[in-house]
Amino acid sequence: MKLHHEMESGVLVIRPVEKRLDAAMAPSFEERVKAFIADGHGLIVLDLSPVEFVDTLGLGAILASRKALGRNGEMAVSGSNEIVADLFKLTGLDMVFPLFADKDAAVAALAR
Amino acid sequence: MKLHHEMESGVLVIRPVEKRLDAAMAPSFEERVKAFIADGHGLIVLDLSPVEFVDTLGLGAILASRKALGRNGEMAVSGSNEIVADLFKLTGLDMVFPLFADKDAAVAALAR
Amino acid sequence: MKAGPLMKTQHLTMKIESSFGNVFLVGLAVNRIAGYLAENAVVGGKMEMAVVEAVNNAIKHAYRGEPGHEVEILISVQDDSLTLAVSDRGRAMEDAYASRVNRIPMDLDEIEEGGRGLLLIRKIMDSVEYCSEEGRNSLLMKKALKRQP
Amino acid sequence: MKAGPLMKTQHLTMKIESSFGNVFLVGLAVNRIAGYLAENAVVGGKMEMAVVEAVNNAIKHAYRGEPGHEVEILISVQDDSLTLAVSDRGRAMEDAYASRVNRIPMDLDEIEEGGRGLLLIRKIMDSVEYCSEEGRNSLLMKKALKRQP
Ligand SMILES: Nc1ncnc2c1ncn2[C@@H]1O[C@H](COP(=O)(O)OP(=O)(O)O)[C@@H](O)[C@H]1O
Ligand SMILES: Nc1ncnc2c1ncn2[C@@H]1O[C@H](COP(=O)(O)OP(=O)(O)O)[C@@H](O)[C@H]1O
Repeated sequence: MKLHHEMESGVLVIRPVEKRLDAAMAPSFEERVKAFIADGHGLIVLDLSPVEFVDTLGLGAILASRKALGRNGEMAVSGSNEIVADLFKLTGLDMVFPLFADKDAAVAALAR
Repeated sequence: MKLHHEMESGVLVIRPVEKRLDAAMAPSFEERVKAFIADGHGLIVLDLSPVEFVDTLGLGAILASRKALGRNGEMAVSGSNEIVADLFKLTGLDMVFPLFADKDAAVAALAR
Repeated sequence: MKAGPLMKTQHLTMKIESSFGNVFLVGLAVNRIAGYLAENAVVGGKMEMAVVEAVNNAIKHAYRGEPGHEVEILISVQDDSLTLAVSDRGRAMEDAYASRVNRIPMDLDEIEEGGRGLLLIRKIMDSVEYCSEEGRNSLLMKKALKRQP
Repeated sequence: MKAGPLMKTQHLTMKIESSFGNVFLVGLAVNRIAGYLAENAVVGGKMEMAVVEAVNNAIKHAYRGEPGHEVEILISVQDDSLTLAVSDRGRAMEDAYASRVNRIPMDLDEIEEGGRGLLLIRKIMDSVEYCSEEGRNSLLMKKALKRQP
């Protein structure tokens, strides 16, 4: 899965280039994000603005990445469209991942 | 097929209530419009603004209605979306039916 | 519920080979059909979620992730509702799950990577049923469509 | 054209019973899939037009408008193109039409109610082929998808 990434105020911003984070994409997504974490990144914003659809296997990959980050790291999600936000809410994961309207707000919250 | 109709400046404005004017809808559409023509209506605006999709059988029904109207009548089409307008153009029928952006412009043209 | 000759039903059958790479095609198709019927894109998105979870489960569990098998999806449109049936010919769902696909949601407190597909389907749809007959397993999902008047 | 293991192809098979009332389900499905792949709603609308005309023709001509028969639609997605194949097991297309489905458009001067379906398909698609084999007739339609970079 193609991921765009950049550093902003000490926060790693990861943005999928694909329109779907689903069963077909989840394994390579998880692998890529875990590699960033292994490299020592502790503050991560996952910017889902290009993503139109996420399924529970995509969600599982996000959650597995969050776990790999551990208690000392922080991860926030930004740019989720209405239906992706609904998925977080319907599965209760909006309690685990703060959802921000845009990347800048998410970066600001983590960089504090 | 459900059709909404009203008189405006001596012009009969017919507006389908359905979202498609296709093979399934074409026969009842043609029957309804021909009944209006049999009733003596000679100036007809077909307002397609609620219609998302037309196929060549729907187009055939429009054309059959136009023929029933004869040389002394006039028929114009309004409110066709981009893809419906494309259908008229691809089949050359934009030469037979003047396409107007909205109903009021079509009525004004026929009422002159 | 109306019945009889006045009630029209339209059907579309879809089939894919059991590979995750094919599932999005089913999801997009269901999204547009449901969104069109409900005149509401969010309803389309939710029906896409439900069908994608059901097809993923058929591939992952019934066929243990093996490609080369067939998953069938039947879309039925009634005047006032949409039914999605996802069928496989693989391993049937364990009774522990099968018997409660239409009951109260599971506990959300445990945060685990898995175990969310059926829960999500149950939350999205009005009713869910699972049945196995002669080697064919089907998850039946139904949703009322409130169209704008 | 690329080939080999790097080129992925995804498939979706759809089936309807030969009744005009079912055709919109195929149209909507193709619309969304093509629009999504091309990232262009107008391309989606045009692919819907093409597949609806092909399915209508199978019902109207191959099955002479009789319900109860099967029309199959295969969607194949390659990296850079979309193929739609519409198949029936009814009466085959006459050679006069079959042999020129991929040639220059017919004369537009005559204004008649019929005779526009194949013309429209040819204008919309990059290539069109018709073949009959063992009682199965298929119209194959192909379109290159220029995705945004
Ligand atoms: N189509 C199916 N065929 C067989 N077993 C299934 C099917 N769908 C679900 N299951 C069983 O139900 C369990 C719960 O499914 P689900 O809620 O989707 O979570 P997950 O797939 O993450 O385990 C699965 O672990 C599996 O044992
Ligand atoms: N799927 C098909 N099976 C058999 N004959 C067909 C099929 N499609 C088209 N034809 C033949 O080709 C002719 C032209 O088709 P078309 O351009 O769609 O116009 P129309 O359907 O209005 O006649 C038809 O009249 C019919 O004889």
